[in-house]
Amino acid sequence: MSASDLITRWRYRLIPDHLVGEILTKRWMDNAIPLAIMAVVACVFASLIPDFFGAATISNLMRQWGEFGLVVVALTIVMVAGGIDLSVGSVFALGNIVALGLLTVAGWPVPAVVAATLGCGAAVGLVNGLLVGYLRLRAFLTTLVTLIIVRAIVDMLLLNYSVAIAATLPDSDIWYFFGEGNVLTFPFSLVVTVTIALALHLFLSRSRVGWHVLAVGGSRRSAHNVGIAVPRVICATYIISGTLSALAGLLFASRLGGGGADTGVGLEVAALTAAVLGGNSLGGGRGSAAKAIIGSITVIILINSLVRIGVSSGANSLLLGSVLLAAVAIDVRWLKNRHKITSKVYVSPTYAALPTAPSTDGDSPYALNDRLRDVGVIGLGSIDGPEDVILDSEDNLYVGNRTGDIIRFLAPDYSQQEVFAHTGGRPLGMAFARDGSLVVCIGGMGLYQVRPDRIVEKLTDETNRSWFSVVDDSRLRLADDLDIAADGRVFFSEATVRYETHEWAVDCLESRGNGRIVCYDPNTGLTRTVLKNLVFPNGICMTHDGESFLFAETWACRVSRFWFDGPKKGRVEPVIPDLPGYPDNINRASDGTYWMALVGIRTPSLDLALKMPGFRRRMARRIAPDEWMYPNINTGCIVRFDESGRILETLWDAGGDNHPMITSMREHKGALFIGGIFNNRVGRLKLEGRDVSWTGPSSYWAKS
Amino acid sequence: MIASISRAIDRILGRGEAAVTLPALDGALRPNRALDEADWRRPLPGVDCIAVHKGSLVVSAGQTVYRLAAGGAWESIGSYEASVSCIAPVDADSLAVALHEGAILIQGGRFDGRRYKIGSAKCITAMAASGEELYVANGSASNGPDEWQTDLMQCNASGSIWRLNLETGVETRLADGLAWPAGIAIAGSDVVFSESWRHRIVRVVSGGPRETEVLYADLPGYPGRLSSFGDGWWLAVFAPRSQLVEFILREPAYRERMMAEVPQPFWVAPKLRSGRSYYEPLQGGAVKHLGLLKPWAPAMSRGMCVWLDASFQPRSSLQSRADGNTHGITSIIDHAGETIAVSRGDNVVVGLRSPALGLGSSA
Amino acid sequence: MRLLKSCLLAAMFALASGSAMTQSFDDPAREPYYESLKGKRVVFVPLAMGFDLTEGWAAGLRRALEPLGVTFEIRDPNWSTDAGAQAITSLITEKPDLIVAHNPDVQSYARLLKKAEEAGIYVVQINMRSSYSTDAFVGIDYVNMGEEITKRLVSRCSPANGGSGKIAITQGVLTAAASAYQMQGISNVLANHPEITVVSNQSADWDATKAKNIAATVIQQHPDLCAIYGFWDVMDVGTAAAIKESGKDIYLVTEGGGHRKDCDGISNGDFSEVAVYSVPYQTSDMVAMIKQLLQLKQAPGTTKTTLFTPLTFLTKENMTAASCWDLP
Amino acid sequence: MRMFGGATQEQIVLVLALLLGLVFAVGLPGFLTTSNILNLVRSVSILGILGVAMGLVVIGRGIDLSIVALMAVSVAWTLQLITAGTPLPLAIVLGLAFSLCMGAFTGWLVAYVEIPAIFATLAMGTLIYGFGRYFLFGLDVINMPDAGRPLLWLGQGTLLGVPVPIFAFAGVCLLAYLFLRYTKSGRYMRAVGDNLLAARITGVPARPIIMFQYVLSASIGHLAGLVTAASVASMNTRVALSTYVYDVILVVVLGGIGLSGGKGGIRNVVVGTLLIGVLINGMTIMNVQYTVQNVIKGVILLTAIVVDTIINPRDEQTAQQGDI
Repeated sequence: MSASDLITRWRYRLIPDHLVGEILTKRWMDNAIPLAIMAVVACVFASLIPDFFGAATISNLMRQWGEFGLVVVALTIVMVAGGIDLSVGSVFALGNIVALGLLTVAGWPVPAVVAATLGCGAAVGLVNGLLVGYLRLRAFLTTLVTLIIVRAIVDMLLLNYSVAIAATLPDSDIWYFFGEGNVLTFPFSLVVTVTIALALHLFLSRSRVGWHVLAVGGSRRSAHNVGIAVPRVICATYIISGTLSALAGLLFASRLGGGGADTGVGLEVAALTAAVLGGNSLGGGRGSAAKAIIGSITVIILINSLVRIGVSSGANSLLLGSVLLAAVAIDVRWLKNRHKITSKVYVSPTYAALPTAPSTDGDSPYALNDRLRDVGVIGLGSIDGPEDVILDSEDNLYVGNRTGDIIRFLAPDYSQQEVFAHTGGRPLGMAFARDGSLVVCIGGMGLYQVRPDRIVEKLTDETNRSWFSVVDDSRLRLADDLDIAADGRVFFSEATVRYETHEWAVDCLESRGNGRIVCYDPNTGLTRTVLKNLVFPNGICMTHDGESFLFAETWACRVSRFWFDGPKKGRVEPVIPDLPGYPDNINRASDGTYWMALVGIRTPSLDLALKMPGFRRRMARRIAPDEWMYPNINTGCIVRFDESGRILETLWDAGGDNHPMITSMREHKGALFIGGIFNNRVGRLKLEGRDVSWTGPSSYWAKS
Repeated sequence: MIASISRAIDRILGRGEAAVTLPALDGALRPNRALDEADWRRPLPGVDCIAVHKGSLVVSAGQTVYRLAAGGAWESIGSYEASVSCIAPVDADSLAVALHEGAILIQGGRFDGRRYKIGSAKCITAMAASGEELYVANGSASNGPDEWQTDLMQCNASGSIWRLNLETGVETRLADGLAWPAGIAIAGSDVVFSESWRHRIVRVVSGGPRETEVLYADLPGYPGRLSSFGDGWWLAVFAPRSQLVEFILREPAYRERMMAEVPQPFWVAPKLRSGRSYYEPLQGGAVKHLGLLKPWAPAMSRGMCVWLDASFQPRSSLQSRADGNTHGITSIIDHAGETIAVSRGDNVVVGLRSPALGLGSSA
Repeated sequence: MRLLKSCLLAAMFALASGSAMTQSFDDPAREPYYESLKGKRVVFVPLAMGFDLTEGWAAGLRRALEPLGVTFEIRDPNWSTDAGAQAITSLITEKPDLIVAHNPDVQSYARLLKKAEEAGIYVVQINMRSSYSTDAFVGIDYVNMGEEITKRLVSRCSPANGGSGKIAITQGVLTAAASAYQMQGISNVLANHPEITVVSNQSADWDATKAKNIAATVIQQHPDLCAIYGFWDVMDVGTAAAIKESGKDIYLVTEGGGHRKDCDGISNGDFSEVAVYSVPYQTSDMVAMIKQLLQLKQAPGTTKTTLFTPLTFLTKENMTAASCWDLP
Repeated sequence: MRMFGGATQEQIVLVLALLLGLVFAVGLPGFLTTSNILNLVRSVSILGILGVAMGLVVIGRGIDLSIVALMAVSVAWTLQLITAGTPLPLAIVLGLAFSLCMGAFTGWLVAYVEIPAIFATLAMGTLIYGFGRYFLFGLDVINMPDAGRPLLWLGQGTLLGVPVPIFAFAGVCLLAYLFLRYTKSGRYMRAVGDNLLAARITGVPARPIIMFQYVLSASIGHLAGLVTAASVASMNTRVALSTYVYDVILVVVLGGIGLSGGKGGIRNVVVGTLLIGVLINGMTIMNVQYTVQNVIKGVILLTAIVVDTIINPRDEQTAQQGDI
């Protein structure tokens, strides 16, 4: 291996570039930028202001945030549903004045005051909701008008009652508790807001109604067409928003107790700013309580700190404006380009040098021949993509197909077919369990079994999440092939944890050890990963010693043997280190040897590319997948080998005319049944001089 | 300075010049199967170049030149010490024959038996005669006619265009530094040639030496021999461009190693016929589904002849798609109301009614 | 601009502080005087900076206090009660020696100011008192002001003196307590002057444009309007413009801090009369109070002093160059 | 207001305005006098001018919340310059230049950085005010210096007995109308507003056009500012922080220019302005208290919108997504 190759190899071994892509795919990256902005703002002002993190300061800050955050949350709910509520500021003021008025002038008891205040807010919200939700008015305009009206009403109330309010100081401890009290050292308002935010989060992310809200925001029309009561949902959001704003006003009232004329003036702007800064999109669909909180914290820090620094009012707004613009600009660009970046960096090929491929001509055991030319064809054109084929003791033939069915061809002539079971996923490897039920690996779903009475059951669809993986790899993405140990344990391969079934070629492009072998133990019901970092592990076949199995790694072009029991337990030994092609399923042959399908033959050009990861990365980025260099899976062959790895015979279909692409085969009563994942037929080849009584199930279950 | 920097950035990000883009097969070049559905097919191993000589079709194949006899049999009208690289009629009854090593022989007519050698030209890809002037395209200074893939992979541009006076034997170089000129034609007073690796058709401006003018650029394939056809021209496009190849041409490191480590037949490079061996690279779209190769599958070879109008703009085309069996058209002429194309890829000569007569036109 | 401003006010405070110095030459009071002020911290929380009153006060205080080693800061809530409250709240934790508070209304700051005093900070309120009275209040008596101005209008417009008896009132923001108190004063007077009718009592939101529109409408509705009573000189520039356009002789009384523009307004006939609560006067009052508080060293909140600013009326007749001050 | 109901709403509002006018004319002596009508129009002419500016932007599917701040600051700076001794014309030109730059910047933010218009302009408003307040002038209210007296004619002068602001309003309306109707960029603007993507695909230089909208509104705003300053001989920059811009939007949308862009024209602005004018004027005459005026104003606006929606209802299928 040349020096440059060595360097490349180590560079790709040491630097895990695939993590970048995986991190970018995390959902929380959505909040990354807003969060970062918040952090920056906080740091800047912390450095500017002495004892910014002083207990008193923080508690003041938290108290003010409590009220503001509440308003932002209120606005967020509406925005998530695709609306906007400019009246929050006025409703805030309304809540303030109503609360004060009722408490001082009318002298109501506090609970009544709270109820009444919230009632007022809800009422305004209801008006908005009716207009926007049911009459379908434009939210912006409508709430703009309600803003003006409510503001005017507030002014009138002030006019009549401000003096009276000023005159009397309410003497009620609960009342002051709202504005000044602490719940285990946290300001009351903060506690209230956090609770509500939490509730909102659960509501949006867990509850049916919450999903409806998001749906309406995502596309009002579609939501309507799928039968969601759009008007009701929208109306509800406005009512909630109104109530919360009023609540905020109440808290404000009890903190300051002043009927200031300017209460809540411009609050809607600040709140809107906060909401958008947090990453809630105007026009709905995208938003969450978390975003609201992040945004509001940023804004409150900004406003409060600017006042405290004591800059002149000009600089104040100047800074506010600039920070706003900068933040939103960054956020917008990030949102726009994030998926681009992700798609660019997610595919991250690594260095993979394959051993020199043995030749396929001359006297090589792989020498080309035409023995597959005269396979009999079953179900030509009536079956789409039988990845694996298997026969039961009654000689019936089972194959999975692309549409998620398991098709049964009935013995003896296999001209009749029926849908044995519908799985819904992509049925791949199959094996019969002792009780005669068919255990199937279903791509995209996991490990399932079809009982003889055709009932489909899930065995497992997840394994233990590995500790230091960025993406959650506990779900099974691409369960590929399986085999069953004598004690009923199912060992199955998951080809890759990074891609879906149809993206197999991308995984080849990466040629990283993305795959693993998982064991499901029906006795304990536990699923555990037994082997990791395999290069597209594919075929699995129990050896006859009952304590080990053979497995093929497709892109690594090798077959290895793993001991799960016995003295060599846990060891992996190479069986065939250098195949001329890409191994797929392995199955037992009647004479104690093994059949293996080579789904494709290695091409020199791709082998070379595998040594040049950078080249492959650029290829993946710059040209369309249809143009990528693929492993050549148009021509395959079948080999028979023994446990020592010696190749005993090879069956070719040179032109790939009669039986192109082979992914699996089963020997059954002296015949070989052949399947191919992109094929439209099942091949049957009569074998000379084989045990015509031998069947797979018997070889597994008969002797025990 | 700035330009070079931006070019460097482009290369890193795959933008601008570094972007892998191909002209779409549309309009005059809309895909069709005309070549596969030809009226007649006459197989002939190694068939390469076709011409009309003494009123009948002659083709070169290997070291021999054949005549298409009545009844459709191929009969030899001459064999040479080296493989024939191209043939061209000088006038009605004399034929110029170029050999690998660069010798040009004249058969019949005034200059019968004369033998010429143009400078160091070893790769004569096409010839065209007017009067006693023979215009010659020399594909490459370093590679022979069969090493065109190497020439492409080396991104060579050492081809040249010559004028040879058959009477005096005086040779004049009209243009050089060309990226594999593979076809040549006389349009009135001008010499027009196709420049394969730059996918374009170029005119030598008569008068000022070494001045050229691009007539049509950015063909979706590698243009080869030209022949006159009515008021327009036939252009044989002997191999398609593909995103993958274009990309690899931008990847020197890989190219170097490929040429060093991979046997030539299995290169990622355009071919006259691809998909015959499982050692050849396979592209995603070419994976057989349900036993079929999709016609639109990206392939390293395809069949294409373009009918150009008098101003060398495409008018329509005859094609054979990825799943077709008439790939690698190296030569095409129009004769007696028929269009005859030579598919070197599939070793067959096909004939069909001229599109001028309303058939095969696909625009 | 600050420089010029400073000069003027410097001249003004030469009287206040300078004189004190000259006579207390070897006076035992000097030491404690300077000591008591040195290194003290005074913070001014106005409604907002950027208009004559607050700018005047701020400049004056800075001019008077900084030479004595007092650090003088401004926290500008920019018309936001909440921001003001935030400022004071954070000040309470920062513990300056004295806060000069300019209340937006009688209630909002009340409890905070109380807290501040409990936290050991002296509080001086300026121009607008809150329902909680602190160590000192310097400012005008709005009720009295309303009464005074109304009296003058009555005497001018009552039919007895040949007036039409029709007056219009242009308030600022109705809810501003200042307006409320003045209206109180006005109604006190008008209660026993039935011959005077208020044909329009509108609020122009401190905005000259609105004021102009209102005035224009009112004037062409009541061609015989006698006088307009405006609540703020800045806003009444608009009213004046309306009057000018109507070409009628309508008596316009407005009020302000005695800034140069008032004099200009009078001299070019925009305003007929301006009720002035002199900003420099108020400033020196404040300075005096501050000095006293800082020297007495009693616990904040022990004494409550109120200094009402005398109300002066500027007219063409009594106006002199000196009667207005400048913020160039 | 909606995809094809614009005209209808315009008519509704017009009718409403006329009805109100009728009621006032009957109920209020001196309402239907020439002087009052003139006064009425004059009082809303500035609002109208701003409305036209806003209208243009909204037709281009934008919204310019910074317009008031920009007008206040640029004009205040002009006055400041005049006070500082800059010759009047130069000062005006400088002020205009300033607002054009700011407008262009806003436009750039919306068109190229792709910040939602409502938001970019919101922030720009704050920013511009802060900038002016911090760098250009110290006070909130800048008075018209004597050097600027000639300017006063713009706000207080009369032409053939009609106040100049009215002419300004009419002029702006006419120009804007012609612009939308006959110039290429005018039609482009409407196209961009109607369907940005389609416009871009058909080769309309969408981004420059969007930028242009804001430059346009900025310049018109400057004019409005000059008129304001002239009519009250001072510029109160505090208006930048007031809710004045809401009134402007109301005028526009009330007139029937849909916030979703592409619909409506200058006529709508005029109608909207008229309604507001009649309302305010009438209520001032009736000496309705300011706060009550706001309530009434709001309610009437609301009825206008509601009536429109009832007459031509939107349904879920036609409701445009994300158009708030």
